[in-house]
Amino acid sequence: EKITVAAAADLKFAMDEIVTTFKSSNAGDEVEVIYGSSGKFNTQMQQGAPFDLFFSADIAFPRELAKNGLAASEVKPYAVGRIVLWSASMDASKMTLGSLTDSKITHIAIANPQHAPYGKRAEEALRSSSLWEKIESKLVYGENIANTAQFVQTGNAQVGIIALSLAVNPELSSKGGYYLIPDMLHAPLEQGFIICKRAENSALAKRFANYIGSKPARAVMTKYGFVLPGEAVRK
Amino acid sequence: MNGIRARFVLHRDDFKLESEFTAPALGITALFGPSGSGKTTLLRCIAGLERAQGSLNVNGETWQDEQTFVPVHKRPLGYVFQEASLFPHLSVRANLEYGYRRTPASEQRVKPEQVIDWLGLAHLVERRDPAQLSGGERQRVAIGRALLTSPRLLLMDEPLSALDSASKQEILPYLEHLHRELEIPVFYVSHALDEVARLADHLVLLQQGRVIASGALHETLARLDLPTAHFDDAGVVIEAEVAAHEERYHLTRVDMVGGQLWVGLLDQPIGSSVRARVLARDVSLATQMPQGSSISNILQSTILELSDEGADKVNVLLAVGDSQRLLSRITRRSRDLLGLEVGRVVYAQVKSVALMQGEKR
Amino acid sequence: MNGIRARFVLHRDDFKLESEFTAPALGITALFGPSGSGKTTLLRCIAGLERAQGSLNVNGETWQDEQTFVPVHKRPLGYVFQEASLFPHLSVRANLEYGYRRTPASEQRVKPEQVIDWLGLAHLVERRDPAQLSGGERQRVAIGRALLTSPRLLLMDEPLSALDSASKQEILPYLEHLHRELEIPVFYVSHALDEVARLADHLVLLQQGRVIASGALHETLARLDLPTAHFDDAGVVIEAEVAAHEERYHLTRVDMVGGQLWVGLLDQPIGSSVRARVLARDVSLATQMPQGSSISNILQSTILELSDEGADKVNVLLAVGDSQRLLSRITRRSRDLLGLEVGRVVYAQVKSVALMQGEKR
Amino acid sequence: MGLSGGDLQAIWLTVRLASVVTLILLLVGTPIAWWLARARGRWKGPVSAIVALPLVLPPSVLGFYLLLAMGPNGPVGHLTQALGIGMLPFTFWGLVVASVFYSLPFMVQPLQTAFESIGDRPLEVAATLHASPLNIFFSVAVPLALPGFLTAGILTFAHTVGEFGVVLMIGGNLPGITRVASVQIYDHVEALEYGQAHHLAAVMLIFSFLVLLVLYAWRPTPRKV
Amino acid sequence: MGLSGGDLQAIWLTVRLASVVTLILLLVGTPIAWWLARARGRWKGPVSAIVALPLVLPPSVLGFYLLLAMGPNGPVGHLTQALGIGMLPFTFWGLVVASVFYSLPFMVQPLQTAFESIGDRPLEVAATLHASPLNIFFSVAVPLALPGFLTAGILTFAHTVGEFGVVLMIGGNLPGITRVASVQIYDHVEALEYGQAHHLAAVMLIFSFLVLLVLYAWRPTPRKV
Ligand SMILES: Nc1ncnc2c1ncn2[C@@H]1O[C@H](COP(=O)(O)OP(=O)(O)OP(=O)(O)O)[C@@H](O)[C@H]1O
Ligand SMILES: Nc1ncnc2c1ncn2[C@@H]1O[C@H](COP(=O)(O)OP(=O)(O)OP(=O)(O)O)[C@@H](O)[C@H]1O
Ligand code: MOO
Ligand SMILES: [Mg+2]
Ligand SMILES: [Mg+2]
Repeated sequence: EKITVAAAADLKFAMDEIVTTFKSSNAGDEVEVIYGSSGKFNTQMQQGAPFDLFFSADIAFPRELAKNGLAASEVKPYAVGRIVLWSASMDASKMTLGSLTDSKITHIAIANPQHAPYGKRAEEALRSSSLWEKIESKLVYGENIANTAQFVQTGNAQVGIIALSLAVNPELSSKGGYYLIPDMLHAPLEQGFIICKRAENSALAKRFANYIGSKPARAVMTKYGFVLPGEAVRK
Repeated sequence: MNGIRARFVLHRDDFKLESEFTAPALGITALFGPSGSGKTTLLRCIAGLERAQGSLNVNGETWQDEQTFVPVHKRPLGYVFQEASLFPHLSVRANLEYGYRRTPASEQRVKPEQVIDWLGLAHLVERRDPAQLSGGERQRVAIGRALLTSPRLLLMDEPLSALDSASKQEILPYLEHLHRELEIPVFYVSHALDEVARLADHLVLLQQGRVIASGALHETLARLDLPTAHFDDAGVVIEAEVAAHEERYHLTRVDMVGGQLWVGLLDQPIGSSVRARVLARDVSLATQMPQGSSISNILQSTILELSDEGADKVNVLLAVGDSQRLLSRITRRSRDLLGLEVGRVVYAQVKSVALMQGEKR
Repeated sequence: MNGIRARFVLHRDDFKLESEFTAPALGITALFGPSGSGKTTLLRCIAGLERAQGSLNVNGETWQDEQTFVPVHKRPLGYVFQEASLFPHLSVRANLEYGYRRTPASEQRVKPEQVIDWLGLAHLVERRDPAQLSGGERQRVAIGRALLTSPRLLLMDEPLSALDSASKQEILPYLEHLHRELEIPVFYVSHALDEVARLADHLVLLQQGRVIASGALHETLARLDLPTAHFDDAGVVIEAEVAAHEERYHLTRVDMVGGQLWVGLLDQPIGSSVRARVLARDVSLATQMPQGSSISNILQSTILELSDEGADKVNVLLAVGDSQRLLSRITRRSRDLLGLEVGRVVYAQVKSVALMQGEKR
Repeated sequence: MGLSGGDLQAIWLTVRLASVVTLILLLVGTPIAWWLARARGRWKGPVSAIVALPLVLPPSVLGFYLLLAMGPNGPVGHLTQALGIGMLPFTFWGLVVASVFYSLPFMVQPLQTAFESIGDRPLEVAATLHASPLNIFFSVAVPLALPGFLTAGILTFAHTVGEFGVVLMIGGNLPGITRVASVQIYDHVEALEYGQAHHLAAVMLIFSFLVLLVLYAWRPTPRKV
Repeated sequence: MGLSGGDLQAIWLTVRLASVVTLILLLVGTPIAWWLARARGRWKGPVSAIVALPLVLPPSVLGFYLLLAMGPNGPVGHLTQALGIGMLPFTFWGLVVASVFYSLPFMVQPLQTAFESIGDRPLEVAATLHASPLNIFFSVAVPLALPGFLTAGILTFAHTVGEFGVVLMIGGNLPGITRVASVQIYDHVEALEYGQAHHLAAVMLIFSFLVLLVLYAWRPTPRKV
């Protein structure tokens, strides 16, 4: 059996690992993961995209799909995301949001708050720190969270606000370190998934959905900095 | 209904074609007129390349009238354009054979190798790029290409103007033969009166888009009231019959109404009819029979008409026998010295005769 | 060093141009040869449009040699192409003035209105789209366009072949005058011997890319060993002097070495020199002085050379006086009947004389 | 080579897609270009403009609207369902349809220019040599417009290879079905797999360069007589 | 009109970007096209291929590499910093540079075809009429290639208007600076603001259609004598 999973870009590393472990215990099954921005997946699902599961970075999207009768399961929250300040050229672990006003910082990358969940939370964090007005002119907007990370990684933006799940990746963490933005500065990045209508009768889809709630899977999610539903914030 | 009947009206910015004429079913009809008189336009109308108003009937087939408009490619005609217009993407041979291949085998009456031979194209035929041909070479290929469709009407727009006289002399006989071999009418646009006189049976004179005269060549050329009479090479065409051959001198005697002419030896049996052109300027007049002259052709004739030609010359229309006409152009001074006037009998010395071999019609 | 000295070597697939010749600093040099003999190619080499090997020196200026190659646009020449090649994006007037505008005012020796008048272009000059001109109209515009650069060397590739004889007759005098008014040498490619004889002072005969003869027109045309002697319109050119006018008959008497000729009235003072062309076929021979003939031009002459022309004709080279040459073409029969042989004195009857008005050189 | 199976699959898919699209557009675009080149009437302008429109639409937007149109509730979707073809989005043929639409101007415009520059005369000559209009088209217009065909073909093929926004929207990034090379490279980039991205991009570049080199070496220049 | 201030700003920015790019490419692309049309030597093929290469690169990939190259650690970035221009990404001029690169083939190819179809004769004639090579170019080649210029201009302008992937990568989506209409519409779509997306897309379509209509009505066909 085979399923296709649409997953938000921030899940890239975590989901890859989960799938690997899932496969090792489910030989013969195939799980194809496609990463992209949650908003686009939402649009495509509305038009009948052949996805069996949809892991959104914002639980609002699966909720809307469920409302439109496109879900074969209820909307299940699977994690809460965290945002971090990250830089490729400076030691971000020694920074705080306040450091963004530094005149040496000319460009700050965040995901587009108009439609990217991580962008929205970044904006909220900046606003509640009363920094938004001061640094708005330095902001550049990535189409999604991975795109945002690229702005920073190529050095075009000195710092960026990206997903913790990306920042813990060795590729990025080796560079400049990150500063975890306190989650009380923004609404929770509640993430949820659904089994899609077309996978109604897929046993594999159900198994995989169940596996997300399993211990090994939760361990991977935690490793990538996700806060799991029902768990307290660590820091 | 035999013959070609055409009537076209076409308005252009400054130019108005309003032509009506008939032409014989066989033979060559020359379209003759000054630059810009509408010869090309008329030819295009006949071909169907211009959608003029009017009608066109070719040997009983209606090619155009109010209801009908036979599209160009369905008209069984060959067209040699004023500019050679070879296909640049085809080799010389492929150019030649383009129309041939599109002619049903049953209607193919000439073969490529024949035409290549006629037009002296053998050394060019394997050339790849027609853009590298000289002007005359291009034009010969264009003629061959049109002939190879075995057309039932051949339209030629100054096909020989890019050719040197040697090539012309080589090609002309073929064109002469051609329309007889293929038995097709030919419309021939030319500026050169000698070409026209040599080739044509019928003449359509155009001026500013209108037909100002149309008729058999020998009649039209003998009219002193037409512009053709003022040409440098004005002259008449004579129909005659082969009477005797003098092999020793390579001469042939032809008999015509009212006299005889010596011409270069003809490869034609006694009794066959030939056509000869006599230019007005080649005809001198004498009041007494000339003696000891190298001019061997002397015709006794009667003056029918005298008409001034410019300030110093006179055109003299002569009758040889009762029906044959001859034109002579002499100086006014000679006219007065010799006292020439209508009705007077004179000796027309014909210095040279251009012969169009073979029988016409 | 005065005059034009050219030497070109150019190899093409099947064709090899290897030409060397000199031409006078003034006057018209005719490039004459059959189709494909390399006339256009030679003209292109002179213009610098082909990068041939060789050298070219025009009136002391080196346009090309081993070191030098003056680019086309820096050569003070005018070029009339074999096809009119008007600029399709320019109006007729803009075409005419294209080169004119690019000629420094100090060197402009002709004005657009002059040329428009000469070439009868007045009614065409405001036309927007040159594609709508007739073939002859296009060619006249192309000639005018080249003239308006006031060139110091004019190259013309069959400029008149698309023209009817009336237009030709109108344009020829201007071309005749032109090179004298502008005092420039002209290279003139033509198939038409009469055009060449009328216009040219110098003749370069081409055959298969080689110059087979080059020299003054009247000398070259009087040679029986060249291909030109076999042309239908073979003949000589005569230099003469205006001797008397007879207004009543609109005639002028011109005196030449060894005799005199009556020609149409000339608008030139007594004593000025003129040039006349006499075709071999227009010259008949008589052993006794002809009487009562309309032929008023009779020259006593001596037979210098006899040469068979085809099977039935003979070319006769005559001396009039000591230096003037005349060609006559008669039948072999007449030769035998009259017993003509070298050294015999005969009366040459000149039926017609084509006059090139004005003085040459 | 350093290319993963997924990369090779993506390249193969890309070549297949671009070939099919170029082929279809040759068939569809040629008559349109011919008509536009010969037309004189008042429809010429509007049709030209409509043909050029896909150029102006951002591919992502075009993709969005095509998705709407071909989706289960769109007019095209209704049609394809009624015809029993099923739904086009997220299929290879959906990509084909979208790309045909997207690349149309790249086929039509150069062809139109090429046809126009032939002029009337060769066509007239062919007509007098008994070639029917269709035959004239194939025996004269097409060979004379050959450089134009090559330009149009290259532009279309390359544009389809480089297509991204539309594909992403309408293709859904399905491996082996709609994940063409452009998307595959993008995915590598997004996943921070720069090494693989570089590899695939380099392979595409070199391959394309060689193909283009051969095509251009072979391309004739327009000919005149 | 139903357009927000942001929409209008995006449209204006798009028009400005496309105009500047078209202008620059006219200056840059014309000599390249002229050279390609006249060249006969062995460099013609490779140069043609290189000019066509941007076509093959997916815009997002091209954008990524440009981001690398123009970034503080890239060669272009070093250069611009050394020149005191600063960094190009996230600026209008960065977009311009990227778009010039991206749209180059759309300018060069149609121009090249147009120049080629002039043939040698008119240029030879002009030379014999004392026009210098440069003068020939402007007084003969350019007017005769006018339809080609229009085609090239339209393709380039439209292609820049429709550009998306590169802009997204290199622009940073800055309102008034780099947020062109294509990005703006995309943002509306992603934000599920379909109404606004439809509006802006419709306005762009209609506007483009009208502009194209005018251009095509005015476009001359190539002329022959
Ligand atoms: N499309 C057109 N629009 C306007 N005038 C035209 C058009 N085509 C031809 N003419 C004019 O019509 C007249 C006749 O042209 P046509 O080509 O028939 O002349 P022609 O007798 O063939 O002359 P030539 O011997 O010089 O070739 C010319 O004055 C020409 O300028
Ligand atoms: N680029 C070329 N490649 C090969 N052969 C050529 C090329 N250009 C011309 N020729 C050949 O060279 C010969 C001379 O051509 P050219 O055009 O000079 O002749 P021409 O004397 O002007 O003839 P015409 O009177 O017919 O115009 C011709 O046989 C022609 O086919
Ligand atoms: O939906 Mo995302 O994870 O902001 O690209
Ligand atoms: Mg004509
Ligand atoms: Mg020539």
